[in-house]
Amino acid sequence: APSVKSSVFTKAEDAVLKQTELLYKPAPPPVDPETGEPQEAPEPNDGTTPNIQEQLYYLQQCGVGFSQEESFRIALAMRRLVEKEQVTSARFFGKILGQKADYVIAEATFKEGEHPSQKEPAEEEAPAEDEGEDGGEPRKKEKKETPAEAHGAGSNKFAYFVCSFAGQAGGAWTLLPDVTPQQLIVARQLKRYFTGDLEAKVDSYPPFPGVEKNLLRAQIARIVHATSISPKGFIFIDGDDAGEGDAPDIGTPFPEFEALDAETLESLDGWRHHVPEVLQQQARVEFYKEEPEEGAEEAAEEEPQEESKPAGSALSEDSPILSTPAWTVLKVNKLIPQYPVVAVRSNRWPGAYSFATDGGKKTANIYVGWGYKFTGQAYNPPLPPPVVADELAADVKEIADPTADDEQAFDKLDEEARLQAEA
Amino acid sequence: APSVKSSVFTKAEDAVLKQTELLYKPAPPPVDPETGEPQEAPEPNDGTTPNIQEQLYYLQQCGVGFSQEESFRIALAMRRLVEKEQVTSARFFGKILGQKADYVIAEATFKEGEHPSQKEPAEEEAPAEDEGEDGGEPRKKEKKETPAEAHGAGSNKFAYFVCSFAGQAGGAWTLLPDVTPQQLIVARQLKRYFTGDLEAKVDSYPPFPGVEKNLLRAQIARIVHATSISPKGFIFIDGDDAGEGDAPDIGTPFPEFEALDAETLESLDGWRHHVPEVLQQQARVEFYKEEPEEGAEEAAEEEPQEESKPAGSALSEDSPILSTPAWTVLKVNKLIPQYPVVAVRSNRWPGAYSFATDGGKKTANIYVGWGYKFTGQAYNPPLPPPVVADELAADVKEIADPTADDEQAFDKLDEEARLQAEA
Amino acid sequence: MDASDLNAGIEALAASGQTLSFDQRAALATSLAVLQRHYNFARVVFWGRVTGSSGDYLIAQGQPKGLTFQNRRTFVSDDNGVTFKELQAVSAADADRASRVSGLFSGNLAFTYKIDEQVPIDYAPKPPAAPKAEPTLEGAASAEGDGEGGDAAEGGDAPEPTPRDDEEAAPEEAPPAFESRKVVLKEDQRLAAFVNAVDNAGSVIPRGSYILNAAQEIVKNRSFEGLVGDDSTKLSSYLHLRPARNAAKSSLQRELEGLLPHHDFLDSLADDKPAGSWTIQYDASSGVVTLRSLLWPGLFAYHVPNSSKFGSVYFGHGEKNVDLCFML
Amino acid sequence: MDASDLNAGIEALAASGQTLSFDQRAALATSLAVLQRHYNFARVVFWGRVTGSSGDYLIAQGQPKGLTFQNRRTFVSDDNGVTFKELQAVSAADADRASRVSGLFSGNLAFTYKIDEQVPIDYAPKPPAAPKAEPTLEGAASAEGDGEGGDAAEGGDAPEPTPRDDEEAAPEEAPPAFESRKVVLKEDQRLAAFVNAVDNAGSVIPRGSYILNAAQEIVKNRSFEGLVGDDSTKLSSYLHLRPARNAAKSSLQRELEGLLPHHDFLDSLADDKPAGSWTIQYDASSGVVTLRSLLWPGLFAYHVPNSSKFGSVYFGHGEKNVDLCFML
Repeated sequence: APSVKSSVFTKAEDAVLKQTELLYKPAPPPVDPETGEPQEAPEPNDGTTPNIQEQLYYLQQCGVGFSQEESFRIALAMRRLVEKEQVTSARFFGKILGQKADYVIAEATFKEGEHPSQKEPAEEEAPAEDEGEDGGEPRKKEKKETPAEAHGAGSNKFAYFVCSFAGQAGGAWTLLPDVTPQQLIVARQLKRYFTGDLEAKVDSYPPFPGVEKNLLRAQIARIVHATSISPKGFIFIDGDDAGEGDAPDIGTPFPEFEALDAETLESLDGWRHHVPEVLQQQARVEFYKEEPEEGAEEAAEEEPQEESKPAGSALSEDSPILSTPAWTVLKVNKLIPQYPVVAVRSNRWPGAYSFATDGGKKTANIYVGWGYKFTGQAYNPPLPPPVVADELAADVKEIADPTADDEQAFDKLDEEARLQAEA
Repeated sequence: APSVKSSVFTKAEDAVLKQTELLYKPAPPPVDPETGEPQEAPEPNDGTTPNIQEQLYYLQQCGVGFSQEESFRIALAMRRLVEKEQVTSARFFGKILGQKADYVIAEATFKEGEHPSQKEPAEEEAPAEDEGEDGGEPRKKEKKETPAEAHGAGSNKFAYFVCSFAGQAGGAWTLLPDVTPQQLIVARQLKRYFTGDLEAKVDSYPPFPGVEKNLLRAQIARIVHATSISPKGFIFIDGDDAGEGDAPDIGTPFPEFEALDAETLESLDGWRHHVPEVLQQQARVEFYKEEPEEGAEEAAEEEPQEESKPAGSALSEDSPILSTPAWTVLKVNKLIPQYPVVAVRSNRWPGAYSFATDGGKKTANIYVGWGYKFTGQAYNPPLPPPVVADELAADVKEIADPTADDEQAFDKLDEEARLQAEA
Repeated sequence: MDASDLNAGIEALAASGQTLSFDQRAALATSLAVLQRHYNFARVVFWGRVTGSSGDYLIAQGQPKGLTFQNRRTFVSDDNGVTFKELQAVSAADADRASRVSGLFSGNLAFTYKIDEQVPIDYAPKPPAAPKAEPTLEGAASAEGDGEGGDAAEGGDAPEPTPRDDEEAAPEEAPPAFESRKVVLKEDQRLAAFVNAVDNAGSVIPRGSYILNAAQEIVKNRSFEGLVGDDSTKLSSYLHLRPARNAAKSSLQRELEGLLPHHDFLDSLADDKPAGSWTIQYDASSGVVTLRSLLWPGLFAYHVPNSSKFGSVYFGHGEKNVDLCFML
Repeated sequence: MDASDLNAGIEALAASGQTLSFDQRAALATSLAVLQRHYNFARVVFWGRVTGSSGDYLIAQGQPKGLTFQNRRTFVSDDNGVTFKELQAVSAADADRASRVSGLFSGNLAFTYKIDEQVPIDYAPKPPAAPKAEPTLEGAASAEGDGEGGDAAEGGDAPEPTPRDDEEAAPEEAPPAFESRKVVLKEDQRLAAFVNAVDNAGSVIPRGSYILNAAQEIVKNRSFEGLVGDDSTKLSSYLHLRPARNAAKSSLQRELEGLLPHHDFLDSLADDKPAGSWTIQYDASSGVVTLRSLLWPGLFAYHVPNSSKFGSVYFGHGEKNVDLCFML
């Protein structure tokens, strides 16, 4: 650490102190407000995490970052998360890189009724467009918007927490708001680097309904619904009508899961999406049935109405991105074939990786990247919509604006007139 | 790597080239001696190893060396070993440090009849003292020596291979000779650093019957029989009469083994020796019954005749070394108690470590150290045996040697006599 | 980064999400030493990793003697660092073609790309049949697609575009000035061009770590002790180790900005266009300053302030970010 | 080794069989930074790890300003590097006592050792009852054994041995000159004494990495570029960073051995007694020279030739090898 003190370093060292406090020092026991004596500390929450250090060790074997120290730090921060928040479990989603700071992200399942949105008294049930997320711009009510999914369902099945070690946070976790279809629809049209500040404004066209944390949450949803994969049979998916609600949490295989052979794991058919895609038009996971199909939403065009890839579809069914295949499967440690590790990476979402070893019994997904999609072509920002032609009133006569030539001609006439008048 | 060439570096770089060749380049296919065309390469041997990289990763969590690169290099070298030699399996024993080079050591089980000693025509069956190991000094036949155990039994149950990356070997494996009781008995009386040269002479008192590779093999035997431990129940030991022959290889738990709870694994009673001790007097594992008990060997003194700690005894039964306990059990990763790793280290053989995780289902022993025992007291080299008192012949008269005083007195008398004569 | 700093550098940059697997590190430890010895290089640099859709390339560079930008040689490994072979320099035309290929590298060095190219039509009278380079092109065209057929296209650089006369070339209304043609580019050419392009974007060094000596040679500053304090988190303290382009600043301007002739003979990252094409972060718990290029995503550099530790490496998908202006 | 070189140094030395676990590394990354900030140290050194039978100690040292051998302060952590507390300097008498304790450290800083000591009997007439230091000793004696009772013995250094008058002291035949007494030593005193003893054995530096400046101060040589070629695998190229003892060589002898006044002001490892108390190995695949002390097993040093990388660390059982002469 540098010996010459400066603002940047002082700030950074503050973060280290904070980190030490948050990660290593157990919270001091609360003090009885009356007697001033320390009370017994409340039992920490009993949430669980997968063996994150081990997962990151296997990912390191696949060439995906995280030094051993950072792996430990993340595992410890995750441990503190499930001790503090009322969640049943949490997994490490990954890291989204930002310009000024990176986001370390955890995916958690709140205990029944413990999510903030479930604890607030339910106000207006019916349309439920705006779930009270802050930072959103007031939305016009011209069209009926597709309602957001309630917490615990579809694209809001999980809660996401963000932490940053580098910044002032020093390892504290912040809950991200749930996502709305409107945010997802606009997010699909943007391509931006994150700043690293959750409250930063998103200056974009089309205007994004929210601040950076909403955009972050939207991108997480897009990544999760596109890249959550596991070895075939690992998570039980019951044919056609199974949503991801039937699946156990990733990390615990279906009890009847049997180890797969290396060839199966090394083929795209050996891997399955275990989360359905987000619907293209409604930008929800579960189709919103209240409305008949007439009122198709903004981005709804040529896509077939309400189909998306269900959970359970094989990776081999995913379409390539122009000439680039959607997924790449790599054998790791080829030289020691007795203990194979298979790495799968998404080429559509660069930074999304999965690994499997021990016949697929050990597997995890992770995302470490800039948070945007690879399209294979240059980004074309969407054009503003065509101006709606108003009907002209009968007494209005349209004339062309004078051109520079017209004006010069007029000036000339004027000048001639003046000269004539002078003459 | 250094840019200025010098003898040391050239030699070292040769080792790197050799290493590349041995570890990474598959052997070129053999050439047909008649046609000169390459033949199909023979199938590599089908030997197995435990997941060494993973074992070393857990040991790294316990603070025991090996960087990830070295772990990989060792795992790869072990892979080459079981491909090349006719062994059914091999595990990584560890590393014994030497003054000029270190020994990387593998423990292997030869296929039936494939050990060199089993392939040579059996010459003399009965006494079988000197199994034809080279380097041993010719032994006197005054006393009947305890015969060595045949390969595959007792102290010679396993074969040990040595490799050194640093030296000229560059990763090639050398089979160590089997051990004899005589070597074990002398090795117990020595305390030496290894030089790193397998053929180095051992200048010692008492004289060691062999060269450094024999001493190395003897120390390995002592370490193996003192520090091979596993969680209770991991290896099935059937009460009293089970030798280690009944136990499956370490690395594969007994099928009925059930995960142990953290407290059991963190107690000395939760860990068992799975290899019996070497007998104190015979310096064999299995008692040699041919001879009646009259002819007790060299070091046989106060110890009860033929008992040693059998396989299956708990670590808690081991006696301390003066004030130091025989074993230390440490919780690793205390901060993340959901995935505990337990480390056990021997204080009698500093450098012997074991770990267990996943309820004891994953476990391994390793030794990394100088190869000598901690006794808690300064080493006292054994004194030469007392000179045997010969019976005196009747006509010999024993007189005391003159002391300095005597001589001075005699000189004085002499001088006086001279002076008197002169006078 | 220097081969000898490989592990430290890789660890320092792992927080950005990319690392080398243990088998790659173990293999590189020996193969880079072999490379250095075989070519008698003064210095071997681990350049980085380029993602391919069927496997990755590891890239190393060797420097025969004192630093110049011309004499370095580039090597590629497609077997996780066990063996390296040299990448040949590419022509400017091929480099231009390579810049127009998009999508992941295939992971197979012999793969061939078909590239549409607008070539000026030569209306000068000429023998109508058998343009000279046609057979090679035909061979390449037939071999492409299976990805293994690069052998047919062997023989080095793709030929300079030669005119073809087919149906569309016949002038109907106004004679078109250009025609569309397919030319082929081999993956190793694309890769060499890419490495070159990133090198031109510039490996990053902290200011003062290289100096201009009296003989106007760029040499490593042996007494570089690292950047200090806030300087270490300023883009202007980091320079491109490449022939300077912005050095044409007037001496007055240089004086105003406090530039020193022997330190500031290289372009600073702060002058890179567009502004914001680099990010800089300091992580207090590892003590590392990390720089990331947003224009060449995957180009990373690090420096440990108050130390002589620094390095840069590329770990990416082999594409320039042409959308950067929309993304900031 | 410098806290900032911790990871690189630990990796370089892992081949000797000792490393830091990941939780220790992660904790040290923050706690050493906190230590540096809290005491405003110019430099924090990770000194090593001492094995205890119920847990290990991690040791760090801080240097307030320029290097002297006196002003460094030593800190110990018994919680895997999360928190550190200072070890107080010990008296020469306690250091002597500590050198006579054998066996592993207990792992509990408050543990007390009973040490048999031969003290001269003072036959001078004195008041027969209540020797002044008795209560403290009594308290310590009653507290020892449970290992937790060190508090009773608190109050700093054990008192200088004071005479006791009990039965055996009564002269019968010839009055004995010494009597046997139990004195107590706390584990933290033993530990401080041990760290001091290893420091006197000397942390190892490559020749030229520290120089004597014009003011006769020992300073880090900023332009040290590492040992070159065979020099890097010679013991004589490595020096003890401690006050020189063998420096009394005549100037003729120094000249004969080619010693330079500003480089060779420290003792070389080659002069250590007994000969053979250090081993030196070069590993080509990692490019690291490793030195290991056989007299203080667990004392390791490394240097990467042609680089300024070096460091030393102790990872051991807290005992000097008194059997060395038999073991070579």
